[in-house]
Amino acid sequence: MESAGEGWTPKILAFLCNWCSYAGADLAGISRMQYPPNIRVVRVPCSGRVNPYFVIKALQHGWDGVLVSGCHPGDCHYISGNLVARRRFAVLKDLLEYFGIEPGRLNFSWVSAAEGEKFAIVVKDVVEKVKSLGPAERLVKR
Amino acid sequence: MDDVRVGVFICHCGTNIGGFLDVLRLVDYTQSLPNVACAKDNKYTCSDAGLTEIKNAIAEKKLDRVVVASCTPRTHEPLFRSTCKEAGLNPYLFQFVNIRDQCSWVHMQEREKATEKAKALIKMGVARAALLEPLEETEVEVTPCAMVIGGGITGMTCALSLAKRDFEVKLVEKEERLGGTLNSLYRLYPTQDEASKLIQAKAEDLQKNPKVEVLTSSEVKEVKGFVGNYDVTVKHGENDRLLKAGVIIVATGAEALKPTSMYSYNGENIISQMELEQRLEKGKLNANKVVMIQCVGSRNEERAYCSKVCCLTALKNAMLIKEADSNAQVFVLYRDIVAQGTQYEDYYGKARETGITFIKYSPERKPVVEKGSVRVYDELLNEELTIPYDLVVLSTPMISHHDSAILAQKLKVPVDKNGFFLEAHVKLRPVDFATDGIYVCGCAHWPADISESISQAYAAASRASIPLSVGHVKTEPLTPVVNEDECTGCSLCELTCSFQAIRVEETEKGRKAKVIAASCKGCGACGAGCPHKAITMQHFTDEQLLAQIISLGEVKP
Amino acid sequence: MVSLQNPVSEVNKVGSVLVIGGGIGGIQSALDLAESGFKVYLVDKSSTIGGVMAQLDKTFPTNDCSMCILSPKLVECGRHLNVEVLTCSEVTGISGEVGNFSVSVRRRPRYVDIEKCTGCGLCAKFCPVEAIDTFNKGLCDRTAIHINYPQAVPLVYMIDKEKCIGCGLCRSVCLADAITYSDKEKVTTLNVGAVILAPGAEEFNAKLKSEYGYGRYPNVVTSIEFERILSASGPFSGRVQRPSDGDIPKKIAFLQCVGSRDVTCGNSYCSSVCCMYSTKEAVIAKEHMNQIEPTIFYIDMRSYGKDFDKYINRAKEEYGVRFVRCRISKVKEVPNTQNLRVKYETEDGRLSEEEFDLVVLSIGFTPSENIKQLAKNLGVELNEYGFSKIQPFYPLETSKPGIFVCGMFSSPKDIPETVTQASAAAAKAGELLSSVRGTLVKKKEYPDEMDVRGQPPRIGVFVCHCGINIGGVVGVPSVVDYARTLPNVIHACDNLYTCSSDTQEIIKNNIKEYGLNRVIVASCSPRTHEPLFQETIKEAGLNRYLFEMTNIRDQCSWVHLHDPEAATEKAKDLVRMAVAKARMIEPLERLSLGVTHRGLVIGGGLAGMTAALTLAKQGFEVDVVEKNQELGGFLRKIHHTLEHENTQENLRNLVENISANKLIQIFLNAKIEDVSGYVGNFKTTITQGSEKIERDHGIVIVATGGEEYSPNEYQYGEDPRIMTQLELENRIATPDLEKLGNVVMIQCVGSRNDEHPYCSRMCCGESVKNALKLKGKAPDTNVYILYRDIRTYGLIEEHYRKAREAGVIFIRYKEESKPTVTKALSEGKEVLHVSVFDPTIQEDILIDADLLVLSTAVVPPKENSILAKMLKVPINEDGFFLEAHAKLRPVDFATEGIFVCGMAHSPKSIDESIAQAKAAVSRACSLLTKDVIEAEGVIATVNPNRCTSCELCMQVCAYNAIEIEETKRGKTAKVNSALCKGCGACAATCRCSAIDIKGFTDMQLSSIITAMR
Amino acid sequence: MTPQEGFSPDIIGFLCNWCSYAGADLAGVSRFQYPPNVRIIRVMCSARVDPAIVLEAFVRGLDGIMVLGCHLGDCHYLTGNYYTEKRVKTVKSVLESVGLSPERLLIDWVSASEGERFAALVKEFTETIRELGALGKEANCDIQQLKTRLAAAKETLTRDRIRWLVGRERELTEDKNVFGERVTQEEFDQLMFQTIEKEFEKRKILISIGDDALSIKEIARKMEASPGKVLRNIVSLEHDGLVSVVGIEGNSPKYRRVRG
Repeated sequence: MESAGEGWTPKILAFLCNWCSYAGADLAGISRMQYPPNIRVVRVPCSGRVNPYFVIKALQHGWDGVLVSGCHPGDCHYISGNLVARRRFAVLKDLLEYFGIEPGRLNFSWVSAAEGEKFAIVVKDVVEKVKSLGPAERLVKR
Repeated sequence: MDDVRVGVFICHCGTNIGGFLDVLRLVDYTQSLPNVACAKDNKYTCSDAGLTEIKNAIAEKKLDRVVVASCTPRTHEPLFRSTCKEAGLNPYLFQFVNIRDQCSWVHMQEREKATEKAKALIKMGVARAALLEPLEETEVEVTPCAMVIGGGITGMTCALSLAKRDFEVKLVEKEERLGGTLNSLYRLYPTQDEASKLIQAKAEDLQKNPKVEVLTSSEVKEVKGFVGNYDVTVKHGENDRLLKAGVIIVATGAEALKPTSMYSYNGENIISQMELEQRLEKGKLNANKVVMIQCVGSRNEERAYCSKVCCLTALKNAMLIKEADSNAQVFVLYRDIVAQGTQYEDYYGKARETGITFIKYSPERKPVVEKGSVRVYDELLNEELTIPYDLVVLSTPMISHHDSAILAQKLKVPVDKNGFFLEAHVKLRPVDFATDGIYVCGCAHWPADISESISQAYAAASRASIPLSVGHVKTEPLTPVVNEDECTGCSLCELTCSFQAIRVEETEKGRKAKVIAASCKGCGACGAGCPHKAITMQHFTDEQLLAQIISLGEVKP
Repeated sequence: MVSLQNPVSEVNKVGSVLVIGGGIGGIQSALDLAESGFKVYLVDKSSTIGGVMAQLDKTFPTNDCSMCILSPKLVECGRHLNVEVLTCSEVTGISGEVGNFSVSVRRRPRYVDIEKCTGCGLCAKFCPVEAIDTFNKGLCDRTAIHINYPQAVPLVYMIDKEKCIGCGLCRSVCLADAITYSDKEKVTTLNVGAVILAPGAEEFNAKLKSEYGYGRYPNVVTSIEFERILSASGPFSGRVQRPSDGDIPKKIAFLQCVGSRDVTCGNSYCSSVCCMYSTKEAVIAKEHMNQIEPTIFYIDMRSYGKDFDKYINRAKEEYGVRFVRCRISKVKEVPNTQNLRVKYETEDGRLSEEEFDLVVLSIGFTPSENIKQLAKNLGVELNEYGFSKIQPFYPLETSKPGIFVCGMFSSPKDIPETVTQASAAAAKAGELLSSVRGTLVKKKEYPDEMDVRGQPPRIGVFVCHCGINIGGVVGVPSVVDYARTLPNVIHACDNLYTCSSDTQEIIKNNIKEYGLNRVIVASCSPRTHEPLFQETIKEAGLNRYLFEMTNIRDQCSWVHLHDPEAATEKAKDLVRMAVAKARMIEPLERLSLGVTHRGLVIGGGLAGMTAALTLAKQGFEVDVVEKNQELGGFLRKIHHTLEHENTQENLRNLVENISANKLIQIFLNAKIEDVSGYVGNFKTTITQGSEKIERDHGIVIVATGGEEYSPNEYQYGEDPRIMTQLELENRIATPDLEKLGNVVMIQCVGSRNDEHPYCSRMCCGESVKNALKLKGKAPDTNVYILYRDIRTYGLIEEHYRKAREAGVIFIRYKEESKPTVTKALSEGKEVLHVSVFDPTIQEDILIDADLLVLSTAVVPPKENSILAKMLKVPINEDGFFLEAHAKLRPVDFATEGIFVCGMAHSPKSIDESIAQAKAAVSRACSLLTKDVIEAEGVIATVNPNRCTSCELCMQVCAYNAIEIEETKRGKTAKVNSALCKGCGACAATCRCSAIDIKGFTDMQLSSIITAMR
Repeated sequence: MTPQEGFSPDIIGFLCNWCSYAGADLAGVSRFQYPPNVRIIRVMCSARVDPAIVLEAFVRGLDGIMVLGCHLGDCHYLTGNYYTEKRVKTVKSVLESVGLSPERLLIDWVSASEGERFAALVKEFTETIRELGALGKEANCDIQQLKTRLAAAKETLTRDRIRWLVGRERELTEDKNVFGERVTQEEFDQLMFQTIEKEFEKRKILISIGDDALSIKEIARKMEASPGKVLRNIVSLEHDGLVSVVGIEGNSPKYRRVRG
C-alpha cells in the first residue's frame, strides 16, 4: 500500500445499477462531462445486489472509497431493490464508523439515466471527499 | 533561442543603398538587437570580398544564422545560401532583408524615414532569422521508365523517342492495334503520303525496340504516386497489371465529331470527311458532283473553337477526287479557309488551280442540304446558288476524346472547357502539366495535324527525359509538416492542394494527412487553411511570420 | 360497428402488421405484436423513434424519469428480430383489403448509412453548420448533421438537408464510412395484414393565442419547452433558467387550457393531460430549485386518473404549489425586467394582476396537418376536430376495416392510456390475423453450444478504438499489450470499431482460431451493445453468458479527455477487472417453461367478457369466472352512452357472442378458491356452489370490476326523491318519467374525500349525460349540477358544453362548504330544500328540488383484497389492483403472467375498459403464443446447506419468486426461476450468504474488487 | 474624417514571392517613390497568409495590412490566390464585427511587371489608413474593449468550423457541393456571416469569463449584447464543455470558462 505521499490519488470503486446510474454515467460520457479518473465502475443489475460485504472487501483490498449508486426512489427497475439497498447502507455506514472507518468512504447516491451531469458531480464530490481523508488503511490486510 | 548567434551584413550596394540610407546608423542599431553576434557593412555584399567576409564571420564569430540586408532574394538568395553552405552552415539558416528595392530606391527623398524603415526591416529579419531551422533537401529516386498513354502517331513517336534515349517505355493503347486516328485516314496532306505506311513504319520500329513494351487492348485504371514514382494499374481484359513509371505522357488523341442530325447526314450520300477518307481508300468514288461543307459543328456556340485541320483535309480530299476524275465537280462551302503558313497557303493555291470551286457562306445563312441539291448563299457573289450533288461531305471538328475527363481525374490534371487537357502554361510550358512528371502532346491537348503532333511528341519526350536522366528529383524542403495529434483527417488540405501533394491516409491513429514532399511546391495554402492548425509550413512557420509581425509591433509605442 | 363486408379468405391474409408512429404507443404495439408471432413494420416520419415521451423530463404521477423507462423499450424495438424500424418514412397510400393491404411508404433520404453509422458523433462535433435544435424546442442549437437525443434508436445521425450546404466535412471525418450523399427518396411497398395508427398529436401552436404573448415575450414558454428546461439533458442541464437572461425564475405561472376547451381556436375539447403535467412540472421545478414558487391558473382541475388527486394534494401540501381558479385575460411584459404581468379574473369576478418571472403555457394537443393527410391517404374518417372517428364500444377501430387506432390520434390522452390502447390495438390486429400468426416471423438458428465447463479459461480481449472516440484519448495499443500480460488471456487485439459487422466475423474467427471460451470487449456501454456481442459469440457456439464487457468510452475516454495518461491507466484497470471477472464466469442456462394455452378471466363484466372474447378470437381457450348469476357486471346498470349508443343492446350481443364461443367456458355463481403456480403454469381451483373444479391456466386476467358506492350522505334512502345517478338512469330509461321542475345533482358523493380520496372519473360525464337526457325529454326542466371540478376530459368536454347551452346550471361548491339538504314544507308540500354557496355571486342559493341525484363514487369490490393475496399481487390504498408500472405497464402485474383490466384497476369508462381488456389480452398473448417461455439466466440460487429459512429473502423479493419449502433436511428457501428477475436484493440481504446470483456471483464481484493492483 | 495630426501608420504587406514581391522589386528598380510606412513580409504565395496571422498583426497594433498576390489565374501555385481572396473576405467580415473598418485590410493583385501599380497601391493604401487614423479610432470603444474584441476575433479565426467553411467556399459556390448542387453566393455569405457573428460572440463571452465567474446579465452588460443571445451562446459553450456553472448567486447562475 502506498502512503499518502506526493502524487497519491484515491482509488474508488463504484457499483452502478444497470438501469439508471450506469446509464447516467453513460450520458455523462456522451455529453463529455469531465470528472476525475479515480473511479472504476462495476456494473450490477441493481443497487440491491450490492452486498455490504463487498464494501468491506473493497476497503480490505486497497480501495480508498466506495460509491454505490442506484435509481431514484420509485424508479427502480426491480421495483424496490434500491430501497432495500438504502436501508442496508445506512446501517453499514454506522457499522463502519464504529470500526473507525470515516463515513465519507462509503457513499450512496441516486442517479437517473438522464442525470449525466449529476453523475459527474457525484464522482467529483466523492473523489474530493476521499482525497481529503487520505488512503484507507484501517482494514487493509497486510 | 538565447544562444542563437546572428550575423548581419548590411550592403551599401555602391550608392544604391548607402546613398539614401544611413547605413552606419543601421549597423549601430543592428548591433543593439537581441541575438546579434556581429553586424557589418559592406560596399557590395555580393562581391567576392563580401562573401568571404561572411564566410570568415561564420567561422570566427561562430554564427549560426546569417542575415543579409541588401537587395532582393529573388536574384541573390541562391548566392548567399551557397556561401553559407560553403562555410558549413545550413543554407536555410540564411535570411534576406530587402532594403534596396523596397526601401532605398523607393523613398529617395525621405532619408530619415527610409532609414527608420530599414531599421524595422532589419529588426524583423533578425527576429525571423533567430527562429529559422536547418532543413534538408530531399532526393527521391526516379523509376527509369516512362508510360505513354495512347498509341496513335503522337504516342508512338514519343515512345520511340524516349526509347532511343535508352529509357524503358510502356505504351498503353486501348484498341487492338496501334495507330489511332491515322488508321481511319487515307492520305496525308501536304505530301499526299499514305497514312497506313507511316503507321506501319512506326509500329515496326516500336516492335523492334527492346526498350518498349506495347500493351494493346489495355486501359489505365488507376494512377497513384508522384513524379518519379507513379504506380499505374493497367487493365487488360479481365487482368490488372501494376506498372511503375517515373513519368507519364498523355497522348490519347482526339476523335472526330460525328455529324448526326446535321445537314441531313445519312452516311450514304451525305457523309463526313472521315467517311470520305475510307471511301477514297477503297477506290473509286461513284460521285461526280461533290459538295463539301466546312465548319460543321465547330465555331458555333457549343464548340467555339476552330479545329484547325479540317480545311486542309478538305483541300486534300478535293484534290484527290479531282486527281482521280478531272471531270468531277467539287464545291467547297467554307467560312474561312484556315491554311496558315507558307506551305499550306501554296497548297490552297494548288487546290484552286485544280478547278475546285470555293464558295464562302456566313454562319447566319448556312447552306441548306436538300434532296439532290445544296442551296447556299454566296457571300462574295451576294446571291443564292443551288448546287446539285451526288455526294455531300461534311467537315466536322476534332473533339476531345470521350474518356479524357475520366483519365484527367485519375491523373489529377486539368482539362479545359472543351475537354482537352490543359497545359501548365500556355506560352512557356506547352507540354507540361502543373503536376510534375506528367506531360501532354498531340490532339489530347488540342486539335493538331500530324506534323504538329509529332513535334509535340518530341517535345514531351524531351521534357520527360529530364527527370528520367537525372535519376532523382530534388525537393525544396519548404514543405508542410503535419502534427498528427491535431489532425482530424478532415481532408481540407487535400482539397485545397493543387498538386496532390498532401492527402489523407489511414494510420494507426486514425485518418491523418500525409505530405508527399516530392509533389509539394511549398505554397503554404494547406497550412493557412487547416481548420485545426495541424499543419506547419517549414521555413514559413507561424512563429517565424509572427516574429516579424511582433518585432514590428514592438516598435509602436 | 365494423362488419367486414368482404370477409377475406383466410388464405390471402398476411401475417404482418404496419404500425405508423414510433412514439410510445407505436412501440408498445410493435413489441406486443412481434412477441406474439407477427412481423412488424414500425414507420416513423422522424429520424429516430421515441416520440414526445423522449422529450419529457419526468412523468406523472410517479415522477419517473421519462428516459429511464423509455430507453429500454427503444433498444428492444431497435434490436427485435421481427420489428423493422423505418425511420424518415411516411405512408402515402394504401390498397388491397383487410387482411392483405399494400401500403406505399415514402422514405426520405437520411444521407447516413444506417448499417454503418456507429453513432460515435464525430460528424456532429465537426459539422460547421448550425441549425435550431427542434428536439430541444428551439431553446438551443444543433449542427446540420445531428441526432435527436443521445439515447436515440436507431443511434444513427442524419443530415438536415435544409440546412446542410454539402461541404463534405462529415464524410471526411467519418471513420465508419457511413455518409452517403447519394441517398435519394425511395418509395417502398409493404404487404401487411393490418395497420395500426399511432401517429400521436401535435402541440397546439401557442402563437395563435396572441394575448399570452408567446413568441413575443422570451419568458413565455410552452409546457413542452419547459419540459426541456427541466430536463437534465436539456439545454440548461436541468437548471431552471429563463430564456431572457438565464436567471432562475422565482415566481412561475402556469396558464392552463391554452388551446384546449377553447371554441375561439376551434379546440373545444379538453386535452386531458395538461392539468397533470403542469402540476408535475411545478413540482419538479420546485424539486430542482427550491426557491421557485409555482402558481397554476386553471378553470377546472382535471386530475381524474388513478392516484392523480393524491398527486395534486401532495403538490399543494408538500410542495406548496399554489392553485388559482380563474380566467386569464392577458399577459404583458414588464419592459426592463422582462418579467410578466398576468391579468386574470377570479371566480368571484374580481380582476387581479400579478407579476411573474416566467410564464408556462399549458398547451393542448391537436391532430397535425400531417396526420390529417395520413388519414386521407389511408381513407380513415376523421371527426370534426380531426381526430380519428371511433365509437364507445369500438374504441380501437377506425372507419376503415383492418386499420386500428391508438393513443392521441383518437383523442388526447396520457401515456398509460396510450400504452393500454396500443396493446389493445395489437390485440385487435392479432384477432384479425390469428390464422396467419407465425408465418412471417424470423427465428435465428444457432450452432450447438460448446461445452466449456471444466476447461481452463481461455480469454479473448477485443479493445475498440471507436474511431477516435477511445483511441484519441486512451492508448489502445498499450491497453492491448497490457491485456496480453493478464492471466488466462490467450488473445488480445484492437479494432477500429468493434461493433462493425466485419469485426463480428473477426471475433468469431478468433474464437475458433484460438479456442477462446471467454470473450471480453472493451468499448462502449453494455446497455446498448452487450446483446450484439452476446449474439456474436453465440453464433460461434459459445454460451451468451461467457461474455464480459467493460466500458472504456462513456466512462473513460470521454470523461477524461484532458488526461490521456490517467485514462489509459484507468482503461487498463477496467480491462484487468473484466478479466478477473471473466475468469470466474460460467455458462448459464435459461430455464424453459412449458405454457398451458388456456387463460383465466376473473370477472364477467364488460372488461372480463371483452378479454375472454378477444382471447378466444386469438384462438385460446378461456375460463370466465363470474361471482354473480348473470354476466354483465356494472354495465347492466347503464342504458346508454353519452354518444347515445344503446348499452344494453351491446351488452346482449356481447353475452350472446361469449356464450356461443366454443373456446369459452363460463362459470357463473363461481369463486376463485385458490391459485398456485407461476407464469404459463397456473393451477386454479374454482368453486361453483358446492363443487370444486381444478383447472390449468397459462395466464390470469383480473377483471373484477367496481361497484357503486352506497351513500350515507344527503339523506339517501330516506326519501324516494333522493337517488343515485345510476338509479336516475334507470328511471330515465322507463318511458313514464314524470314531469319534473327542479332536478339537483350533487357531484363527488363518496369521492375525493377522506374515505375515498380518488376521483371516480366517470361521474361528471354521467351527470352531464343524464342532465342532457332530462333536458331532451322536457326542456323546461331545471337541472342544477353542483360540482367541485367538472372533469369532462377529452372529447366529453363537448357534451359539457352542450349541457351548458341546453341551460343546465352548473354551480361549484367547495369541499369545506358542501351543499345541505333539508326537508321543509312549502305550499303544503314537503320539498327538498338544497342550499349551496355560489362562489361567483358570493352568496347562498336555495333550490327546491323535485329530485335530488347523487353522483356516487365507484368503489372496489371487497373481495379484491382476498384475491390479491391469492395471486400475490398488490392492491393500492384505495383497494384497486396496482399495476406493475403506472406509465408503461398499465395492465401488467410485476408477477409475470397475471394482468389486470377494467374497473378492477381504477374507475373508468366503457371505451377505456374495453381498451384495457384488449390490452391485457395482447400482453397475455405474448406469452400464450409461445410453446415455451425462456426465463432469465441471471437469477438467484440458494445453497440449502446454509439457508436457515429466516424468510428475509422472501420479504425483499418484489416478484414473489422465493418460497420456503419443506425438504427432507428441513425448511429451505427455494427460488422460482420462472419468476426471478435477478436483481440480487435477496443475495445481498441473506445473512448466511446462502443465496447467490448467477452471472453476478459473490465470487465474481469479489474477484473484481480484489483485482486492485 | 480628417487625418490625425502627425499620424504615421504602421502597415504590413504580405507579398507573394512570384508576382507582387517581384512587382515591388520592379518599383524599386524603376525608382517609383511611395511612402515608407509599409513593411514587407515575403511569403511564397499569398495563400500562406493565415487569417489568424492577419488578426494577430492587428492585435499587435498594426494599423493596416496589405495582402498582395498574383493576378487571378496567374498564381504560380495555380489556385493559391483564389483561396487568399476568400480568406481575406472572411477576415474583413470579422473586422467589421470588431467594429474596425474592413478597409484596414487590402487584398489586391500585382504582377511582376506592375511596379508602378505597386507604388500607387501603397500610396493609396497608406493614405486610406492615414485617414482612418490609428487602429480602433473608428470602433467607438476604449482600448481594453478593443483588445478584448481583437482577441476574440483572433480566436474566431482559429475556429475549425470557420476555417473549414472558408476553405470550401470556392468549390461550393463556383462548382458544386457533395449533392451535386451549387450553393449560391448569397446563401453562403449569409451562412458565413452568421457563423462568424456567433463564433465571435462566443469567443467574447469566453474572454469575459476567463477569470471571473459572471452571470448571464453581467456578461451581457460587459459585451453590450442581449442577455437572451448570451444565454443561447452559453448553452452551446457549456455543451462543448468550454464553460461551466460554478455557483449560483441570488437567482443567477455564474459561469466561468473551463481551462484545460
